[in-house]
Amino acid sequence: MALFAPPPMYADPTMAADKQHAFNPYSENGGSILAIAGADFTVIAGDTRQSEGYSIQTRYARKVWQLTDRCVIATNGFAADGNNFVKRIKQRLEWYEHAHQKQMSIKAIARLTQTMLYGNRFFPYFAYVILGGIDEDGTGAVYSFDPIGSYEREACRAAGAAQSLIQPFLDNQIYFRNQTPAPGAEPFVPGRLPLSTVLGLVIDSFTSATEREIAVGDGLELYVVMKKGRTTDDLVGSDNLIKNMQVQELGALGEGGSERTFLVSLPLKRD
Amino acid sequence: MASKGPVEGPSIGFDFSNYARNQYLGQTMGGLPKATSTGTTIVGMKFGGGDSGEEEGIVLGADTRATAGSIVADKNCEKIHYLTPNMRCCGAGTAADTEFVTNLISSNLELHALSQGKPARVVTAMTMLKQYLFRYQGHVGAYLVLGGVDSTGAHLFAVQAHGSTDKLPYMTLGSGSLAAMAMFESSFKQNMKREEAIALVARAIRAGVFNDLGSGSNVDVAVITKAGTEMLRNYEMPNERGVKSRNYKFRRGTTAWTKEDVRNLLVSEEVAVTAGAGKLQDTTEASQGMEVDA
Amino acid sequence: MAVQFDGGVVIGADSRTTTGAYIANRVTDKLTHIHDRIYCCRSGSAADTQAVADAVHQHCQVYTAVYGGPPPVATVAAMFEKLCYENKDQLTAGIIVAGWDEEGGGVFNIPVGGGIFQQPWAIGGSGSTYVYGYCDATYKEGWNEAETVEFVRNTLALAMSRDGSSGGTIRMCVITKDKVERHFVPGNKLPRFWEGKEVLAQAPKPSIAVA
Amino acid sequence: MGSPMEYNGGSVVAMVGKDCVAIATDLRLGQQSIGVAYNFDKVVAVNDKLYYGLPGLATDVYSLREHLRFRVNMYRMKEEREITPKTFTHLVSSSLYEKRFGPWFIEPVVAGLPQPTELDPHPKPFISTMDTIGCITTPKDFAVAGTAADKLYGAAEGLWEPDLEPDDLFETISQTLLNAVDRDCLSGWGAIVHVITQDKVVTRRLRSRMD
Amino acid sequence: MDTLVRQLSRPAVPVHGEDDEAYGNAAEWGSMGGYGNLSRTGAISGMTVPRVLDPISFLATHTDNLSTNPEAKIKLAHGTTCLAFKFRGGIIVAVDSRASAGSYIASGTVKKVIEINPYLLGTMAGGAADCQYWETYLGIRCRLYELRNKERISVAAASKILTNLVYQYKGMGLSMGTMIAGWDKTGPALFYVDSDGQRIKGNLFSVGSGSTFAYGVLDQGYSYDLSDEEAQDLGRRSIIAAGHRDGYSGNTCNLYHVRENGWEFIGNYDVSQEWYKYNEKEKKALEHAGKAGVQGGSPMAVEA
Amino acid sequence: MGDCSFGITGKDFVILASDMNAGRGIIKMKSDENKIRALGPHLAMAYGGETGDTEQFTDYVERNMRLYHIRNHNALLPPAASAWIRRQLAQSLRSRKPYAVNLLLGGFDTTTSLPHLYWIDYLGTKADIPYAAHGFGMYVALSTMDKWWFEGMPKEKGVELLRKCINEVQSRIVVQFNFNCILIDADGVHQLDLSASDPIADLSRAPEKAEVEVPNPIIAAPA
Repeated sequence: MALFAPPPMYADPTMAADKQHAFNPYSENGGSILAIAGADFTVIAGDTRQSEGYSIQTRYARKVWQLTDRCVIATNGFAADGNNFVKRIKQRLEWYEHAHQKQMSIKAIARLTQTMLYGNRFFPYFAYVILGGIDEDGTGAVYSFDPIGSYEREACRAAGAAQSLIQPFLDNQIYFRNQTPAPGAEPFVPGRLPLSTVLGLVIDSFTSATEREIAVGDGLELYVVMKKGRTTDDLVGSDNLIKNMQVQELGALGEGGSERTFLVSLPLKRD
Repeated sequence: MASKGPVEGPSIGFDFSNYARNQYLGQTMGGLPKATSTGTTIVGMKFGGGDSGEEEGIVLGADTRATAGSIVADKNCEKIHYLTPNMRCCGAGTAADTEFVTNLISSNLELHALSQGKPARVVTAMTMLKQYLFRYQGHVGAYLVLGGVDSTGAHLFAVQAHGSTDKLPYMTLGSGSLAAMAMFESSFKQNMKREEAIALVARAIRAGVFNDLGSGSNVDVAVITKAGTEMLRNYEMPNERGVKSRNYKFRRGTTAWTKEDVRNLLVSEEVAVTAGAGKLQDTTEASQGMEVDA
Repeated sequence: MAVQFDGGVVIGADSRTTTGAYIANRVTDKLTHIHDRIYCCRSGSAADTQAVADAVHQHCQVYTAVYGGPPPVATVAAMFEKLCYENKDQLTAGIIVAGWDEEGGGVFNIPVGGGIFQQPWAIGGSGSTYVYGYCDATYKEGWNEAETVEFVRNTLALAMSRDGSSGGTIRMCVITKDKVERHFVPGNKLPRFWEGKEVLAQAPKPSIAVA
Repeated sequence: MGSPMEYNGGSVVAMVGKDCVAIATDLRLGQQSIGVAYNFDKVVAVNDKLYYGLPGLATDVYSLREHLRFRVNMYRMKEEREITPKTFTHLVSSSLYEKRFGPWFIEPVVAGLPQPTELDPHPKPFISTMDTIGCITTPKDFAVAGTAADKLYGAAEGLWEPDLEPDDLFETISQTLLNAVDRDCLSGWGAIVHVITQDKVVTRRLRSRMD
Repeated sequence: MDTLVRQLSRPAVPVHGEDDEAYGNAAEWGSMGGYGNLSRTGAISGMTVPRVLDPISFLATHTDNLSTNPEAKIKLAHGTTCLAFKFRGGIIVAVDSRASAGSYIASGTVKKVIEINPYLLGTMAGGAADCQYWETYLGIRCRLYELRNKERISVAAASKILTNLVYQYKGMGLSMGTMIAGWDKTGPALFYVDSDGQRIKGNLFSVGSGSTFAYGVLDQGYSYDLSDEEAQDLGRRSIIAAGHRDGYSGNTCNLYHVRENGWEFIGNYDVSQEWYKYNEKEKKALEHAGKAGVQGGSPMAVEA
Repeated sequence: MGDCSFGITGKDFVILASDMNAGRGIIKMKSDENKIRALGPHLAMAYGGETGDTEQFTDYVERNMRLYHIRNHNALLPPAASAWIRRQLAQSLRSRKPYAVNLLLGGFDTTTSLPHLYWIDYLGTKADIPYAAHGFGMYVALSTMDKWWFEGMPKEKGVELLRKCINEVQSRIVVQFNFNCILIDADGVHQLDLSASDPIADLSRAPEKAEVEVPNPIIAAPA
């Protein structure tokens, strides 16, 4: 072999070594995420447990991040890929604001997310992404993605370890699937549930998931994104608070952003 | 294949007749379901004797979660199995194997006690278990913490699936054993008092319940002394589920059905004895006259 | 390991049983009673060696009932070797048989493949590879009981410090005509040898006081 | 692809209510993706107060049902009484464990109302399920099995409430089954629900999705 | 040592183009992100590829594309039934809306007809992301064609662009089975394009796991001279038939009708409700026609 | 080498049709092989699957059906026959070398005047359904039958539906089939000639004797 001739790219002996112990950059960190769109609000929730195999890496690791005043992102699957993706999309949003002097709409963020995920078509991010927020005409919006970028707007979507446990429950309670309306009553219309009902459903979804899925538990973080000028007393009002639930309003990111985002957190079972 | 003819006679031991079929099915359908080896935390320790001022005894502990893959199949199962009045055995590994191997040895111990005219010793149970497991070379996946008190004192054994046994003052097994062992290694002392020992066992199980995903729900404890065995089922229940925030009872008529079939069952019946010709006989007279096969 | 001396034998072992990297039992008793004056050291698969030892123990009880006296060490060793050899495809068992009988002491080494070697001293198990040199260099004929016990204790300590799969405590047993005397050396009282001092470039003395 | 447990598809759920139990099954018999029949009832009655469901490989459903019918008839002849749910569960469990090393590909679910006895005058409704080799679990709320098991767990954990009256239990078990199978490709195609109380058994065929 | 140096100095392995992924591609700045710079290099400026000897087998081991590799963590949705056929009144395009990952139904509301532009429809079968991404990109290329040539692109040319695009990635794991339907100056045109690079022109196609069942009804009911009404009904009925028998198809049916002035969305129908309706209507009609003695009850004898 | 068979029940009949290919690998050595075996005067079985196994298993079943008939003076009724055949397949599956045979069992129950059709696969899975298919027919023709089958079909409609299925298979499946077809009704097992324009008419004109004569018939005692 010529001393200095660089070997062809794929015949590099050092890379041959990869064959035996196959290159496995991925792991599975459990947890679950969920988003439900209301008429003028959207709830995006995720548990805070990060685990691998049978051991817990940490009881508090965030999976849900605020991107703009009108858009929140949640990722689930391989935590490293999820966190790295959020970092990169925040970077892209910052550049967008430099170029356009306004925050990116959730519809545009969704398309951007597709292009970024698909950019790694042959080295996929092992992360199921859900975007939640308020679209341009003020209604709640949820966009869900598969790991290489196919996406779709929906009224509610669960993803992660307990996806198959939570989704049927939501189909029944959010979309009223298989339920026949009382005789004479007009048929059910999804997407019009009050915030208090949606909060209850999200919390019950996660307590049920915690009971039956070993990778879900420890803590629950809910982001509620509200349309401009919407009353907040059905959230901040004292009556419907479950005993150890805290509510905290997050500051606006953009200037003069008038949508409001609240972080609701409560503990989950730690076994 | 030695088919057992039209009437399947009782067969003893394992029946391997499906084995060839399953290998064939495994190929054509690509893969066979793995027997679920459940996560678990089980512990055992010796207490009393020496200067504790109390009699020698054993405390066993176990969590109550049974998993199928990453799904919790049972939230309150029993992992402390009965062997004899003065012996209990905690099981980890393949749930069905621990259940059946303890039942088998428990009945053999009873037969043994009846034939010997005195209660079986813990070491007998240990030997029966290890010889059975050794014969199946680990394929019967039972990992057991065996504890008991007999005429020679309190004994605690660990029996592994391949047939090896260890005799130790304290022992932990299962996927949560490392978390539990940390508790024991830091706090175990010889000749602890009964209450102190129960508290340590509970703490060790809680370590497994909270730090190991394969273990969870409640803490079961069993205390065995010469006097007998005290089962403290659900000694602690640190993981009660809170009340759901909404009520999910449905309006009656929510589910559309197309066909209904109601079978009214016999709720009460009255028996009148007649002797021929359908005449109602005075029951007292009839019963004296004829020996009625009750 | 086991060493013969004038009047009997000394048998000793470490106390560590591992399942993978986890120490399942750190105070294991690998010196297994076979008969009044005969013990064996088990190494290899715990399940296999326990099963074999139990079988030989049962054979010895039959032997004593039939012949009215204790079986010679050589016979017991032969029993072990027969079981290990005939089931070599299913067993992983390295056993050292040592004991006292009328002809004086006896030490027999039965490695994993079967085969039987009578030796004045015998070592086995994963740690033995580290201490062949020490034993060859140190062993002398004609030691008394105390010197032999000393030799066994040092050999085991050296093996335990080098071999990851060996450790815990040292359990020994002196077997002579009229006694079977157990010796126990707890893990924190093992004899210590050179444990390697970190050789760094002469780091400057840290100026601040180190708690 | 997928193991024999997913070859034909199908799911069963059982629930406990106030002095009543319910057991429900889907009716699909498929050959992987292809639907073959929508009248494959996987729930069988042992007697008026004891039903069991057999989701899994269809050929084993028939074989096991024939085997259990035989064993229950033998029990009736020997004991001259009806088998209790608990005893029947153990009968099924030992039938499965007997084939420990070549198991039936079935995860049985049993539901029944035990009859009062002196020992237990007010017996609680009984449900149980087990894995393919007979490890019994006796939950106090609901038991699920089949290809839609994880969906059933999620739906049931969400929708089940304690002490439901028979008519309410019918709604809850039906909604649980229908919404779970609607998220599973290999289950569905019709459903049958049995609600068992002390005085009657109500069996209803549900109008489910047929895709 | 030198191999180590060489390894460290070499940038991430791009398939095309030369940018260095680590520092982010300058062209992604501001609104040039995403598709912005595609037109120049004809494909994505640089797909990140894992630096392993065989990236293709890496992808195969870690992604479960058609549920043939269940252990893989990354599960891509699959399973579908799409059909399209030409007839007197134009082209009918009908699809189901179910996406499943393994035996779990990931979504029941997937839009499998991609509206490339007012005159062109593309259908989605196989990888959802592959179809969505590349057919949206095809829309960009068709728009650019119109701007450059002041006339609408022909269906043949549009389908050719898509074929050449995916052909560049042949063997690398893309999974697409799509139909491009439209009306151009030559009249209605229908092409089948898949990720193996196959491109065939035809009058009637069905694609996906439920396609065989769709054919079963489509073939027996098809004729060129169907009325618009009949054709739309046949398209819908075929998807209902496929949704019924195939476990991996179903939920809802989206029906489109391509006419001279572009496509029209006819409607979204629930497969299960339509099955019950057809089942009722057809059985009554046939029984009447058959003049046979009629017993009611469900068509399938229920084992007592 | 692919098989294809159909089963259709109607008001008072069962139609069984099976392809007639036989060969090895991609070569079709024969195209008029009859793959429908009459098991009794009102019972027949269309089989497909592993070459060799089909022959062995069908003989075994036929002989046992005949033995039952001889011993009990009347043939095993379709439901019982289906249970027995299914059990043989299920038990064979456990043996070292299982029979890989898929079959459609059609029969007419003379005691209840009801037609029966059973779909049984090589695993011993049984389905009691009004119309069914095996092999390639499952993929393309099941949906056709879903649409055009109806309860209480007359014979003419049954044949019409069968023609639709055959047409569908011949137009969509790469392998070329031609079909052999029988019809079982109260009078027994009849050969159906699909090439005739109206096979049912031919049938009613000259009802052929059942292929299987009644073994060991009970000789009515002289009046």
